[in-house]
Amino acid sequence: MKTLYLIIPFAPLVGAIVAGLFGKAIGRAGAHWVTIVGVAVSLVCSVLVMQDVLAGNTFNGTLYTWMEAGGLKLEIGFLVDRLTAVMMIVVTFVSLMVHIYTIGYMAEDPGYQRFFSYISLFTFSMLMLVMANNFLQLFFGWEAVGLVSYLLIGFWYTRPTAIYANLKAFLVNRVGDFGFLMGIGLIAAYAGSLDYATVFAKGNDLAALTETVTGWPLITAVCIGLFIGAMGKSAQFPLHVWLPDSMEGPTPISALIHAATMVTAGIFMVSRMSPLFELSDTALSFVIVIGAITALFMALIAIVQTDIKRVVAYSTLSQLGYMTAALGASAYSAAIFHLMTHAFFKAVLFLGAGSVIIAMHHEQDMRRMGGLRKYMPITYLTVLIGAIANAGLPPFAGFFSKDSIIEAVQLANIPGATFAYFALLAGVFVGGFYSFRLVFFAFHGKERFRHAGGHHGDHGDHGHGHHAEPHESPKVVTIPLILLAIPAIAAGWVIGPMLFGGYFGEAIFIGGNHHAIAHMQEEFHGVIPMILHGLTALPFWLAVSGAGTAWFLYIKRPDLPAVIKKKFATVAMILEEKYGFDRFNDWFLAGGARMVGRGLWKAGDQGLIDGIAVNGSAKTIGRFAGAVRLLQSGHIYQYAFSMILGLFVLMTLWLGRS
Amino acid sequence: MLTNFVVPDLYPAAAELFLLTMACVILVVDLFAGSARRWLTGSLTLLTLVGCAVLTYWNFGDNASLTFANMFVDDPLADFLKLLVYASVIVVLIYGRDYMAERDLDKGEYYLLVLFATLGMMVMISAYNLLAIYLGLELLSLSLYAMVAIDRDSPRATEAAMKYFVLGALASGLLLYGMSMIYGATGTLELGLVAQSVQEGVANRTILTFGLVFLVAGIAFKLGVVPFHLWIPDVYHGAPTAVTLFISSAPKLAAFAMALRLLVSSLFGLAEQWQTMLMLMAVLSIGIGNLAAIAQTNIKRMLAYSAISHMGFMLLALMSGVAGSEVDPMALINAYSSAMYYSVAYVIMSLGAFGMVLLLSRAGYEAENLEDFKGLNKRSPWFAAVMMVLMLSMAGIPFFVGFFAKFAVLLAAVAAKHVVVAVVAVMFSLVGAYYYLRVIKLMYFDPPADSAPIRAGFDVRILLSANGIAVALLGLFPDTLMMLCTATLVRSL
Amino acid sequence: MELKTVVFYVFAAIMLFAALRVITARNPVHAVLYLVLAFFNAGGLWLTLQAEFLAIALIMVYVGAVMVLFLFVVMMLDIDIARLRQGFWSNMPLAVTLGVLMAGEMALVLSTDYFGTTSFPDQAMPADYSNTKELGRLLFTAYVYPFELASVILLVAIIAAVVLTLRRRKDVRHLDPAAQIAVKHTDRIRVVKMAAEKEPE
Amino acid sequence: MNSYLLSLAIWVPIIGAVPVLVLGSERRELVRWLALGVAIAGFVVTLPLYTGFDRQFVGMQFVEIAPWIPRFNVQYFLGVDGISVLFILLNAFVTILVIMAGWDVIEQKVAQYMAAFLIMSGLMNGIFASLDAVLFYVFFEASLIPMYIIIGVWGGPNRVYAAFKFFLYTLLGSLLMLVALLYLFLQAGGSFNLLEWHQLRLTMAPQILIFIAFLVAFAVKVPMWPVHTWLPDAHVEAPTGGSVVLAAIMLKLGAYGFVRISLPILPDASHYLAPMMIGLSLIAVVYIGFVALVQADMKKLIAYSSISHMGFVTLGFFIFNQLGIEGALVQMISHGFVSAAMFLCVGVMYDRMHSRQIADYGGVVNTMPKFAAFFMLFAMANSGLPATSGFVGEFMVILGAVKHNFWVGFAAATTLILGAAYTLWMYKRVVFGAVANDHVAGLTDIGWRETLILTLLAAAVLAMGIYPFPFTDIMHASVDNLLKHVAVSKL
Amino acid sequence: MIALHHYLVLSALLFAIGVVGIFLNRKNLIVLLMAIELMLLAVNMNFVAFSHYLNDLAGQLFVFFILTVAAAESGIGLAILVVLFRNLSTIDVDKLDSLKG
Repeated sequence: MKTLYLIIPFAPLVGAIVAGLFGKAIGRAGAHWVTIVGVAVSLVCSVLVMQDVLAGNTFNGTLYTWMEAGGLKLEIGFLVDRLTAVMMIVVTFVSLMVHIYTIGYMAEDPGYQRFFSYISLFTFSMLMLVMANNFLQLFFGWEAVGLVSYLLIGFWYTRPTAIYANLKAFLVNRVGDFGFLMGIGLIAAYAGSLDYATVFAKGNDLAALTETVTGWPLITAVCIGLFIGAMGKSAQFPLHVWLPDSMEGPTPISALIHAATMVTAGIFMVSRMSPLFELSDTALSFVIVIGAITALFMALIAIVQTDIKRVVAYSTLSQLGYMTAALGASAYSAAIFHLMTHAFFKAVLFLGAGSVIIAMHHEQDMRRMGGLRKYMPITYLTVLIGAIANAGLPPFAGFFSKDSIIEAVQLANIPGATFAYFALLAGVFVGGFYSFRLVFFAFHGKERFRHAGGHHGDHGDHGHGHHAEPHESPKVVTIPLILLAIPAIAAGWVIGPMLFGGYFGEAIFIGGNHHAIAHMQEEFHGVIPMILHGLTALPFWLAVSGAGTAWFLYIKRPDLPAVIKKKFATVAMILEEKYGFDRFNDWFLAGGARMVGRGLWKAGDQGLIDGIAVNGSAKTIGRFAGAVRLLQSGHIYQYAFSMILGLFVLMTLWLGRS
Repeated sequence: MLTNFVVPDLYPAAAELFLLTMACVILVVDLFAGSARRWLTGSLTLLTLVGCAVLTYWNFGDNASLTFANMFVDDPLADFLKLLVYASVIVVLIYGRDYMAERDLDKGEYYLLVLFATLGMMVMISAYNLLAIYLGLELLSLSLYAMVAIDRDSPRATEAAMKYFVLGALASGLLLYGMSMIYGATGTLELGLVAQSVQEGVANRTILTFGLVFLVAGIAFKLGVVPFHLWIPDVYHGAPTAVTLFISSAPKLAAFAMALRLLVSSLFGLAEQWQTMLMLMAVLSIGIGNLAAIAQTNIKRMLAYSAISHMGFMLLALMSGVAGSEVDPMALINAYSSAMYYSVAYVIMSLGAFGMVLLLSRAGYEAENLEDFKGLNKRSPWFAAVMMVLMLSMAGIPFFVGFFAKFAVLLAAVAAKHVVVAVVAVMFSLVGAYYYLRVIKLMYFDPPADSAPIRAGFDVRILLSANGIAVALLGLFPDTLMMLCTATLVRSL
Repeated sequence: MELKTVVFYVFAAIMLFAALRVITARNPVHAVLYLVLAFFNAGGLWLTLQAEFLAIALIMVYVGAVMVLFLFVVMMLDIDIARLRQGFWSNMPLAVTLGVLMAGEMALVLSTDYFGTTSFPDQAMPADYSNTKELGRLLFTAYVYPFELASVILLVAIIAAVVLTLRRRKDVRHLDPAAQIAVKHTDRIRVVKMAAEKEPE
Repeated sequence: MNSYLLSLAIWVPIIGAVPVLVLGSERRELVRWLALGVAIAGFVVTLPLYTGFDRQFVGMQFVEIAPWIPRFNVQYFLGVDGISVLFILLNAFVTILVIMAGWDVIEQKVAQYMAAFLIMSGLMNGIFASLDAVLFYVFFEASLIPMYIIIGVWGGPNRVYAAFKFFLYTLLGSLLMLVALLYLFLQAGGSFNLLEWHQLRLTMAPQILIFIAFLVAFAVKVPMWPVHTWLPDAHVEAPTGGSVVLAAIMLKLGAYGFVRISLPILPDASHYLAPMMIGLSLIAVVYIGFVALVQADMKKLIAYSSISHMGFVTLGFFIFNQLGIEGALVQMISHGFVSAAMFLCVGVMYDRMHSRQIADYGGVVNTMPKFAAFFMLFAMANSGLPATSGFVGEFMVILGAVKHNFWVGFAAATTLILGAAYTLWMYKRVVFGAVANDHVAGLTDIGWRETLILTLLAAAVLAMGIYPFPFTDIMHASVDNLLKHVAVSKL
Repeated sequence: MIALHHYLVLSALLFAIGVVGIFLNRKNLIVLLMAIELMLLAVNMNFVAFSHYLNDLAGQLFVFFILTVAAAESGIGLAILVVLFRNLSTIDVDKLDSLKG
C-alpha cells in the first residue's frame, strides 16, 4: 500500500519536472501528455485509496526523517484516512479536469510547457499538504502551494497587473503563514512533537496549559495562530485581498487553485486540527465570526463587479466564508462537504467563465457580453448549473452543503453564532442575486459585444484581432465542463453518508459540548425529505428572492441598476472600493513599510550609525589629527618648551608622591 | 683604586677596538682613494662591520665580563644587540648607497660618521658606567648631527640638523643633570653599585626620584616619545633619506639598551616610580603618534610619527615588568624581552619601509610623498607586495612580525594588570592601521602617476626582498627571535 | 661669616647675573662676553671646592677656545642685530613663569637637609694633596676607556666640522695631497718628441 | 589519531596561490586553470573530513598538535567537531565557485585575483580549524588582508571607502578580542588552548567584560546591529567573487566565534547578557528587514538581507536550546549557499549590464529565462521557502525561539513577511514585467559556466532543504555537548 | 657655612636660566647655543660639588669629559650654524619652520 501512497503525490511531481526541465525537448504535446498521465495515475490511485479507506484501513507512517534536533523529531510521512481520501479525490479530479481544459485554453500560449509543469507541481504540493501526517509537512505543502500560486498568478509575467497580483498574493499569504508558524511553534514548544497523532493525544494536557510568557490559554493561542494561517490561504477577511487580484492568472488557475483546491487548504487544515479546535471555544468563536463576515461582505462586493471572473472570485470568497463558519460551528464535516461541492460547482463556474473568455477573445468585462446563450449553449448550460448550485437551490449540490452549514450555525452554541447565522442568511440572498446576475448579464439580454470592436488591446498577445461571431469552445474545454457539471448537480446526494453516516469517523473529532451535527443527524431522514424541508425553509426563499431580484433588474428592467447605483452612490462606492482594503493596504501597509524602511535606513543607518558614529568618529579623529599636527609648529623653542613642560609635569607629579 | 696603569682585558672590547682601528685606516685610505674610488671606502666599511660581527660573535658568551675598570660590560645582551646593530648598519649602507651617490653625498666622511655612530651605539650598549653611557650617547649623537647636515646645500637638511642639535643638546643636558643627581645620591657612577645603593636604601629616595625624572626625560628624547618627540618628524623629514633610514633603525636599539641599563640594571629599586612615568609617556606616544600620522602626506613624516607610536608600544612593555609592588621574575623577563623583541621587530620593519622609499627615489627625485607610491603594484608587483607586508606588519596585522611584537607587548601589559592601558593602546593602533592601509591603497588601488621603471642594484633588490620576507617569516615562526631575546635577557640581567 | 662664604656669595651672584644677561643681552657679542664672565666666576667657585685643575681647565678650554670660537662665528656671520631682538618680550611671561616654577621646584628639592652639613661634611684635604695629580693618575689608569672615547668624539667633531664647512672653492688654488702622492714620474715630465726642424723648402 | 587533513585544507590553497602569483597575470588562461585546479584540490582534501567524521564522538577530531610559539605556549593546534567541520567543506566548495565566477569577468591582474581568493580560503579554513586562541586570532585577522585587497583593487567606484570601512571596522573588534584573549591566557595559567579555556573558572565581572570584548569582535563580523554598516558598503563595492566569499564564509566567522569561544568559555555572562543579544538579533531581523525593503541597489538589498539572516544565527545561539543552536548552524550553512547564489545572480546581471540598480532592469525573464528560473529558486530560498535550505534554519530557530519566549519567536517570524517582501519585490522589479529598455533587450542568457555554477548551488540549496538530516546529524553530538557545557555555571 | 646644597641650589638656578634661555630666545641661534653651555655649566657645578663633598674624584673626572664633549659639541653646533647661515642667510630661530606639521 505504501507504494501507492508514494505514487499519488510523486506522479505529478515527475510530470512537473519533466515538463519543466525538458519542456523544449518533449514539445507541447509531450508536456501535456506527461503531466496528464501523471495526474491521471494519481487520480486512479486516489480512488483505490478511497476504496481502501472505506474498507476501514487508515495509514499513518513515516517516509523519512527530515531532521532531528533537541528531542524534536521531524519526519516526512503520510496520514491517510477518510478526510485525506476525500481531499485526494477532489484535488486529483479537479486537477485532471483542469489539465485537460488547459490544452484548449492555453493552446496558443508560448509558456505552454511551463504552465503544465506549474499545475502539476501544484498538484504535487497540494497532495503533500493533505497527506501530511505532521505539521512540518503540512507547512511544507502549505508554502509550496503558495509558491505555485505565486508562479501561476504571475504566469503572464509581462503584465504589470499580474506581477503585482502575484506578489500581493504571496505576501498576504505570508502574513497568514506567520500566524500559522506561531501556532506550530507553540505546538512544538509545548507538545514537543509535530506529529499529528502525538499532538492530538496530548490535546487535553495542552488545553490545561497557559502560555508562560503571554499568559494566554495555550490551546486558544495555538488554534488562533493556525487559523490565521487558514485565513491567509483560504482568503478570509481581512486577508482576503489577494484572491480577487489573483484572477490575473490564466483561468484554469482560477478554477484549480483559487476556487477548488488551494483556497480550501485552510478549511481542510482546520478540520484536520479539529481535535485541537474543539478544545477552545474562543478560537471557534473567532473562526465563526471571521467566516460569517467573509461570507456576507464578500458576497456584497460581488454584486457590483463587472469582470466575469471577479464575480466568481468574490463568490468564492463568500463560499469560503460559509465553510469557515461551518468550522466555527464545529460542523467540520459540513465544511468539508461544502468544500467538495463547491470545488465542483465553482470549477464549473470558472471554467465556464473561461470558456466565455475564450469565446470573447479574452474579454472579461460582462458589460461587453450579453446574449451569449445561443452561441455557446453548452457553456451556458453548465454555467447555469453552477450558478444554481452556487445560489444554494435544491436539488443541486450547493443546496445540501449550504443548508447544512446554515443549520449547523443556527444550532451552534458558541459566542458569535447568532451573528453568524444572520450574516449567513443575508448572504444567501446576496448569493442568489449575484449568481443569477452573472448568468443574465452574460448570457441573456442584448448582444453588447458587437459594439466593442477594437477593444482587444488589453490583452493583445491573446487577441486574434478579428471580429468573428462568438462560438462554442472546443471539446477539450467543454468536456471538462460537462464532467464537472455532473458532480455539481449530484454531489449533494452523498450528504447522507458524508455528514451523518459517520463517514469521517476518527478523522474528525467533535467535542461533547458541540452538538450541532449530532442534532442535525437526528433530524436527518434522507435526501428527499431534506429537499422538501428545504423548500419551506427561510434560506431557500431568500435565495429565490435573490435570483428573482436579479431577473427583475437585469432582464425586466435593465435600466434600473444605473438608477439604483446613482441613488445609493455612497454604498456603491464602498462596494466598488471593496471597503477600501486595497487602498488601505497599499497606502498604509506597503507604503508604511517602505516609509519605515526608508526612515530607518536614512535616519538610523546612514544618519546615526554611519553618519554620527562611524564617519563622525572618523572625522573627529581627523580633527584631532589636525590639532595634533598644529603642535608640530616647526619652531625649536616650542619643541624645547614642550620638553621642559613634560619634564616639569613629571617632576611635579613624582616629587609630590615621594 | 688603581695606582698604576694595568693593561685592561681587551678581549671583550675586541669589536670596538677593531672598528676604531679600521675607522682610522679608512680615514686615511679615503683620503688617498679620492672620489673616483669611493667603492673602496664603502667596501672597507662593510668589511669592517662584518669583521666586528665576527669578533662579537666570537665573544658571545654565556656570562657577563667587565673590563676597563668596570666601565664596559660584555654580556649576551650586548653581543646580541651589537650583532643586530651591525646588521642594520650594513643594510642601511647598502640601501642608501645609490641614493647618496646620486646626490654626491657619499663622501668618505659619510662612511666614517656611520662607523663612529656605530661605535657610539656599541659603547652605549656595553656601558656599565654613567660616564660611558654619556660618552657613547654623545659619540652617536654628534655623528648623527653631522650626518643629518651632510647634504649641506639643502636648507631643509640643515634646518633639521640644527633642530636636532639644539634639542639633542638640551636632552643630553637633562640626562647629565639626572646623572649628577644619581651620582650625588649614591656616590658612584658604576651601574652595579648604583643598583646596590638603591636597593639597600642608602640613597635618599627623593633625590633619586628627582634625578630619575631627568634621566627619564633624556631617555625619552633619545627614544622619541611624547612629549620629547617633537624633533623626530622634522629630522626624519629633513635629513637625506639614507640618513633617516640610519637614524630610524640601529639607534633605537642603542636607546633601548640605554633605557634597559639605566632603568632596569641600575634604578630597578625605583621601578614603581619610572613605570608610571613610562606609562604616561607610552600612552601619549601611541595616541599622538598615531593621530598625527593620519594627517601626513609625506611618507617620511608619516613613518616618523609611526616611529613615535612604536616606541610608545616599546615603553608599554618596558613598564610592565612589575605588577604593583610585587616582583615576579618571570613577569620581568617577559616584559623586558617583549620590549626588546618589539625594538628589534621595529628596526627590521623600519629598515624595510625606508628602504622602499629609497628604492623609489632617483637622482633629482625624492620619492617621499605618499603619492609617489601610487600604482606601485602596476610598476612592480613584487616590491608592492614587500611594502604591503611591511605596512601590515607595522599595523600589527598577522602573520607578520609586527603583530607578534604587539602581541608580546600587550601580553606583558595585561599580565601587569594594565588592561585599560592595553585597550587604549590597541584602540590607537586601530587609528594607526588607517594610515598604513592608506599606503597599501595607494599602491594597489590607484593607477600609477609615474611610470618610470624601478631600477636598483641587484644587491639592493635581494636585500630588500629578504627584508620583506624576513618580516613575513619572523611572523610565521616568531618563536626563534622571541626566544633569543628572552635568552639573552635572562643571562644578562 | 667666614671668607669662604663671602666669596661663594659674591661669585654666585655675579655668575647668576652674567647668566641672565647671556640670555637677555641684545647684542650677541655682549652675550658671549657675559658668558665668559659666568665661566670665570664658575671657575672661582670650583676653586672653593678644591677643584683647581677643573677650574683652570674651564677657563682655558672655554674662555680660551670655545668662547673665542663663538665670538669668531658671531663676528663672521653678518647678523642684523636690531631685527634679532624683535618680539623678545612677548614670550617672556610664559618662559619666566615656567623657569621660575622649575627653578623653585628644583631648589626646593635640593635645599633639603639631605644635602646639609650633617650628611655631607666639608672635606678637608691634606696639605700635600694635588688635585691635578690625582686626576691625572685616574685619567690614565681607570679612566683610560672614556679618555679614548673622548678623543674619538673630538675626532668626530673634526670630521664633522670639515665635512660641513670645507668648501673647495674653484677660484682659489689649493693642494691635493692625494694627487701629489699618487702622481707618477711619467706625469711629472712629459717627454715631447718633436720632429726635427724641417729644411726650408 | 594524527592526520594532516586539516593542515592540508589550510595550506593547499595558500601554497597553491604561490605558483599562481608566480605565473603572473600575463598567462591568463593558464592562471585560471591552475587556480581552479588548486581550488578543486583544496576541496578534495576536505572531503575525507566529512566521510571520516565520527558522528558519535563528542570531542575534537582530526586533531593536529605541534608547538608553534613555545615561548608563549602557543600551539599549532587544529581539530574539528560537528560544529566546525561543515564550514570547512562549505568554504572549500565556495572557493571553487568563486574561481569559476571570476573566470572571464576579471581581466585585470588575474593572477593576483585568483591568488587572493585562494589565500583567503586557506586562512578561513584555518579559523574554523584552530583550537588555539592565538592561531584562531591570527587567522581571523589575516583573512582581512586579501579581502581588503579584493574590494579595493577589483571593486566598484566607491571601493576605497568600502575597503577601509571593512578593514577598520573589523579590526576594531578583533583588537579588543586580542586583549581579552591575553587576559584569558593569564587566567588559564599560561595556556592558549581553547579546550582548556572551556574548563576555566571565572567570576562574573571578568566574564562580562570578556564577553563584551568578544562581542564587539564577533558582532562586527556577523554583523549585528548596530555595527553592521560596513557590510552593505563592502558588498556593493566588492567584485562578485568578493561579495560571495564575504557573505558565504566571512560573516560566519563571527557567528562561529560565538559558539566556539563566547558561549563555552563564558556561560554565565552569556546567560546574563542573552536578553541583550536576543534584542540585538531581533533588531537585526526586523529593522534590517525594513531597511532592505527600500534599497535601490540589488547588492545592497542582498547585503541587508544577509544581515537580517545572520540575525537569526545569533538569535539561535542565545536562546540556549538545541533547536536554536543547530538551527543557527544550519542557517549559517544555508546562508552560505543562498547568499552566494544571490550575489552570483546579481553578478551575472552586472557582468552584462554594468549596473546594480534595480531601476535599470525590468523584464529580464524575457531575455534570460534560464537565469530567471535559477534566480527565482534562490530568491525563494532567500525568503525561506520550505524545501529550500533557507527554510530549515529559519524554521528551527523560530521553533526554538517560541520555545524560549513567545514574543521572541513572534518578532523573529516577521522575517517570513519581510524577507519575502524585499526579496520578491526586487525579483518582481528586476525579472518580471515587460522588457524595460534596450539594454535588457540585448541580454544574453547564461552560458555553460554560469549554468554550472548555479546548478551546483541550486542542487545544494534543494538537497539541504529536502533532506537536512545529514547536515544536522553531524552536529548533534557536539551541540549537545556544548549545551551541557553552557548549562554549567563557571562562577 | 657653605654646605653642599648651596652649590646645588646655585646650579639649579643656573640650569633653569639655561633652560629658559632656550625657549625665551626666538631670534638668535647663537644665544641658544650659549644657553646650552649654561646648562652644561650647571651640571658641571653639580658634579664638582658632589665630588668635593663625597670626597670622590669620579665627579671631577666626569666634568673633565663633559668639558671635552661640550667643546666638540660646540664645534659641531657652530659648523651647522655656519652651514645654515649659508643656506638661509639668517640665524633667526623663527625662520626655521619649513619643517612642520
